[in-house]
Amino acid sequence: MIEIIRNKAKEWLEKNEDGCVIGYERASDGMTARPVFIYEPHMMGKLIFDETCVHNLSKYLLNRRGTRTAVVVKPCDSRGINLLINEHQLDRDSIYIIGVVCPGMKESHFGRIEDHPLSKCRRCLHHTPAVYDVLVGEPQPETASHDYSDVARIEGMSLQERNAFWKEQFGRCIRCYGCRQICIGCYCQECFVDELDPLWVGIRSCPEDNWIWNIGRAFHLSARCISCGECERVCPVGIPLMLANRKLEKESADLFDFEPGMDAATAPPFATFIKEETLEKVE
Amino acid sequence: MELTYEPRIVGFLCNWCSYAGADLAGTSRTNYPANIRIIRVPCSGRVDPLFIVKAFQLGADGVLVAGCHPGDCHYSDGNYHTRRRVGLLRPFLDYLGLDKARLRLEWVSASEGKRFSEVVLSFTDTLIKMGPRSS
Amino acid sequence: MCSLSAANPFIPYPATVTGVLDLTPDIKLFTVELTDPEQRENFDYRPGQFAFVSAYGVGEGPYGIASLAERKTGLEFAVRRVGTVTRALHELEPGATLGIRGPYGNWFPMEDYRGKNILIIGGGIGMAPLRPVIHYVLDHRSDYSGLTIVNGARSPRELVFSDEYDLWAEPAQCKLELCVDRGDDEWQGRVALVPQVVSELRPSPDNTVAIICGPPIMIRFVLAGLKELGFSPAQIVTTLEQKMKCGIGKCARCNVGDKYVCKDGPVFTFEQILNFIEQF
Amino acid sequence: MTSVIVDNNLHIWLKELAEKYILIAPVTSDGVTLFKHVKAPEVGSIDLQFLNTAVSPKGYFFPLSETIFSIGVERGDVIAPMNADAEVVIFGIRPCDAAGIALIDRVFLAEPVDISYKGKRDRTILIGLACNTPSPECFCTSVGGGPANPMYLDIMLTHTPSGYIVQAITGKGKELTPVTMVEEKDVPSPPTPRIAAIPMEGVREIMRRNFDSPYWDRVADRCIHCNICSYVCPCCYCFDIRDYAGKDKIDRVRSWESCQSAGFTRIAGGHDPRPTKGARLRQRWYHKLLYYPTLFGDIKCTGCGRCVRSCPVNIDIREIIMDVQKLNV
Repeated sequence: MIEIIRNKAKEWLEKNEDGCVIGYERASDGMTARPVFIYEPHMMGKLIFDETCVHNLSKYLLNRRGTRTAVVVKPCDSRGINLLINEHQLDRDSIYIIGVVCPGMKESHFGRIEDHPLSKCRRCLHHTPAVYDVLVGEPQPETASHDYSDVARIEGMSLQERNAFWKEQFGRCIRCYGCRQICIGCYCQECFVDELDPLWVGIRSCPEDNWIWNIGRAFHLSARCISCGECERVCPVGIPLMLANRKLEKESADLFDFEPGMDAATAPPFATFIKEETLEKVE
Repeated sequence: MELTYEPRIVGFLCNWCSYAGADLAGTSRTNYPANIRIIRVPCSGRVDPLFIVKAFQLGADGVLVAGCHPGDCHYSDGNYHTRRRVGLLRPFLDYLGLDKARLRLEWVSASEGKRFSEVVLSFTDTLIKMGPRSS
Repeated sequence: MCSLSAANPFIPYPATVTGVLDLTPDIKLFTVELTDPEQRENFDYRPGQFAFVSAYGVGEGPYGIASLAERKTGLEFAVRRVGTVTRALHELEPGATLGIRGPYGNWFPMEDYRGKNILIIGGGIGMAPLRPVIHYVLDHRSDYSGLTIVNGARSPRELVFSDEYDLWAEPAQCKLELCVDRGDDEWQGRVALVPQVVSELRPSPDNTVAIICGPPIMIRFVLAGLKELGFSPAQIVTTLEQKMKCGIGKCARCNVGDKYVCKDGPVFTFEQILNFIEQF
Repeated sequence: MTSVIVDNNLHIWLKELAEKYILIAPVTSDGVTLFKHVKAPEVGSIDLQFLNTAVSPKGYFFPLSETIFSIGVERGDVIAPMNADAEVVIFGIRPCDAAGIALIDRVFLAEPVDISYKGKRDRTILIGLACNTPSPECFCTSVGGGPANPMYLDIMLTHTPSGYIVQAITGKGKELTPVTMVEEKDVPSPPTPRIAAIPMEGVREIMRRNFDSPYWDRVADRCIHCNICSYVCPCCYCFDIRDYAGKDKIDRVRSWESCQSAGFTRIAGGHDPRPTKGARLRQRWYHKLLYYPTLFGDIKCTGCGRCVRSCPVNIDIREIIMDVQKLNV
């Protein structure tokens, strides 16, 4: 598999001399993966692909707008590319997508690979990339239905319990904005949290400000989050951000019958509407 | 002596229908509770979900978003978008521990002064029954 | 409370705006007096130093002090409307209260320049921190040799301190050269960029110190021109502007390499700047 | 003979500390270990097996955000923040984190003294816990520290099978030592754990010469310029100051900020001396490995390895140091 990735990337880079290949290489712990940018075809031997390639590399395409880039993507990451194309952020023609059929990733940390899959992979539906120029691996059948047992557990709590649960979780937030920086859907020129006038959130770390920051972040990604789970992975204090994102995913699937990033053409729910929708339906 | 709880409602009213409706309620001397503080917006579609969340953060007990009836939007489709946004925000806030009954979306036309006062009255009643928000 | 405000370096002195003058369409000159007479007396500063001005509720920012302490005019700050704090300051009228902390930073060593020709080159609001230097030289005129001022702006309306030009350029005191990038119907002076004017004037580097301040692009070209005329980097002095939050060497933001503009600067010679590891 | 406190007595001592002081100690929940305020009945929840906390304890001196002072809206009077006088005990701080605080001291305690920081510093006692099991990302021994380095602590504890060896380092520490609970026993110190060494030779000189190397932009390719590295760091101290207007008073608030964030050096009007990820990343490493050492002599890094562990894209300071030595201009 890795040979196919290397060969395809090399072929492409030889044809696009000013281009760049974004893939995975071995991290400094000698066991997990990290992103790598390759500018020279002979360096392609650095590329790896294994169960520690958790990063969503499509985010980097935003930094490379206007240049030619090849990128290695897993199925979840590929949906990010569709999202960005749909939102007019990327030019499909300038990117070469090496889509990899995903075996599921293992939970890994620096210097340590766990024996169990990442939680996002346990619940993953799509094992074949939604968009690609070259597909590596045999297309795999989709998992039939969503498993929202994690969301259901929170829904099953009382209102007070939910309030307390999220207060505790968001209370840990140190406002490092790692979740935002890693997120493919977060590319605003000026994030609402950085705006001074009006001051929506500001720099204070207090329960109220942490609350509005985390809600604002999640809701800006409603019907846009492609479930790559990167926000949760990078959070240095372990806030279960996907648990919030997945509620929105579940609701927008119910209300609008929409799954973000599955193609680049379908109008997202907040860009369209159905006149006949009744308020009861959305209530 | 019993302390009465007076909930605070922030009302985002669209300029063309609901604000005019509220105005009509006023000029025709229809009573409605003074619990609502009205913010006039050009269209209910202008109401960024952040406005709503910010109102709650700053201590609102309830938020009312009111716009033209579907089909009557001055800008033709602003209220359809609002319906979707509020429709998704309500279950989300509920999930985070903020009762969805504290966020209401209502259609009030310029001629529905009476309806406006009824909406505010019933919302205030609901909020009084629910009591103050747990912090 | 009093002792605390003396001990906490972040707490500004209360102050009142005593005058507001429109210098250009987007630059105002504020005159500010510290409220407490003792604090006012003790607030001693030199040409080139800066202070933080607080518009409470919006924030604070560092501004070069545009006045000369010895003239006892009160503190003067030229503020260009560019961001949230400056916008708030621009709304202040005489009588408004604000906060001042400082003075911070080093200064132009005017004593060291005695007996020399002084060449002052400023662009836009870059003239503001140079104004106390001009005032100082004018007030100690016999201590210095020639005084040449080149003051440029994008347009005539944007030339700062225009109401003072007559005072500066009183016969034999000073040679004042004004220039603008674009003239207008009434403008009869030079239409040229500051570096061009400097090159045309051909100031002699002999016994001269050049003090310059302006946008980075202007500084770059002026520097090249002066070098060509034979100025050594040690004879050229400037004052740097960097984003700052504390002014007292703690917030780790205004550094250029290992130099902190707030503590080690803002006044540097180009000899020092050339040794900086980082560009500013 | 060494002073030893057995596990049971340690528990009793912790309870006493929690009753008398604000006790801050490592607690693990949801898989994340953080320093938390632990009350007397909860001392059982203190995690004594932890490797190190996710975020350094610097926030107890230099908080994530704090009101420096307020201004009354009506009278314009200065309102000083509530000065807590309760003494704080940080229990279980690792030697690397104590060293981190000492590095911040040099800046915040320099004239003019940051009184808010100093106040917290003066009323806090540090009880350290030596590392018997370092993490794979640790490298304290390469930057002048060590897993059992008692410097900068008031009391040092070392875990052994027969209890915790207690060493009072400072006067404050001697006073706090629970004499009645300590036994004099012949307990050998556990073997010092081995930590891989990073060659540090000539780094400063090479960095001075390689400021303009394309290397910095290349490393920054994968950087997502989040603030994680600076926020988990025990000795990063950049901050921001902003105003918050309330109804009755205006708060002037200081908060952590990171040199990695996009607008860090951008001035109003738009000019930014560090407009690229590469320039900002370089600033971080240069501050740690060149600028701070030039000013104070020591490297501004304690080898705690948090940035290595927490970086979402594996930007590893040890690798940078080794790469730098290969640059040669």
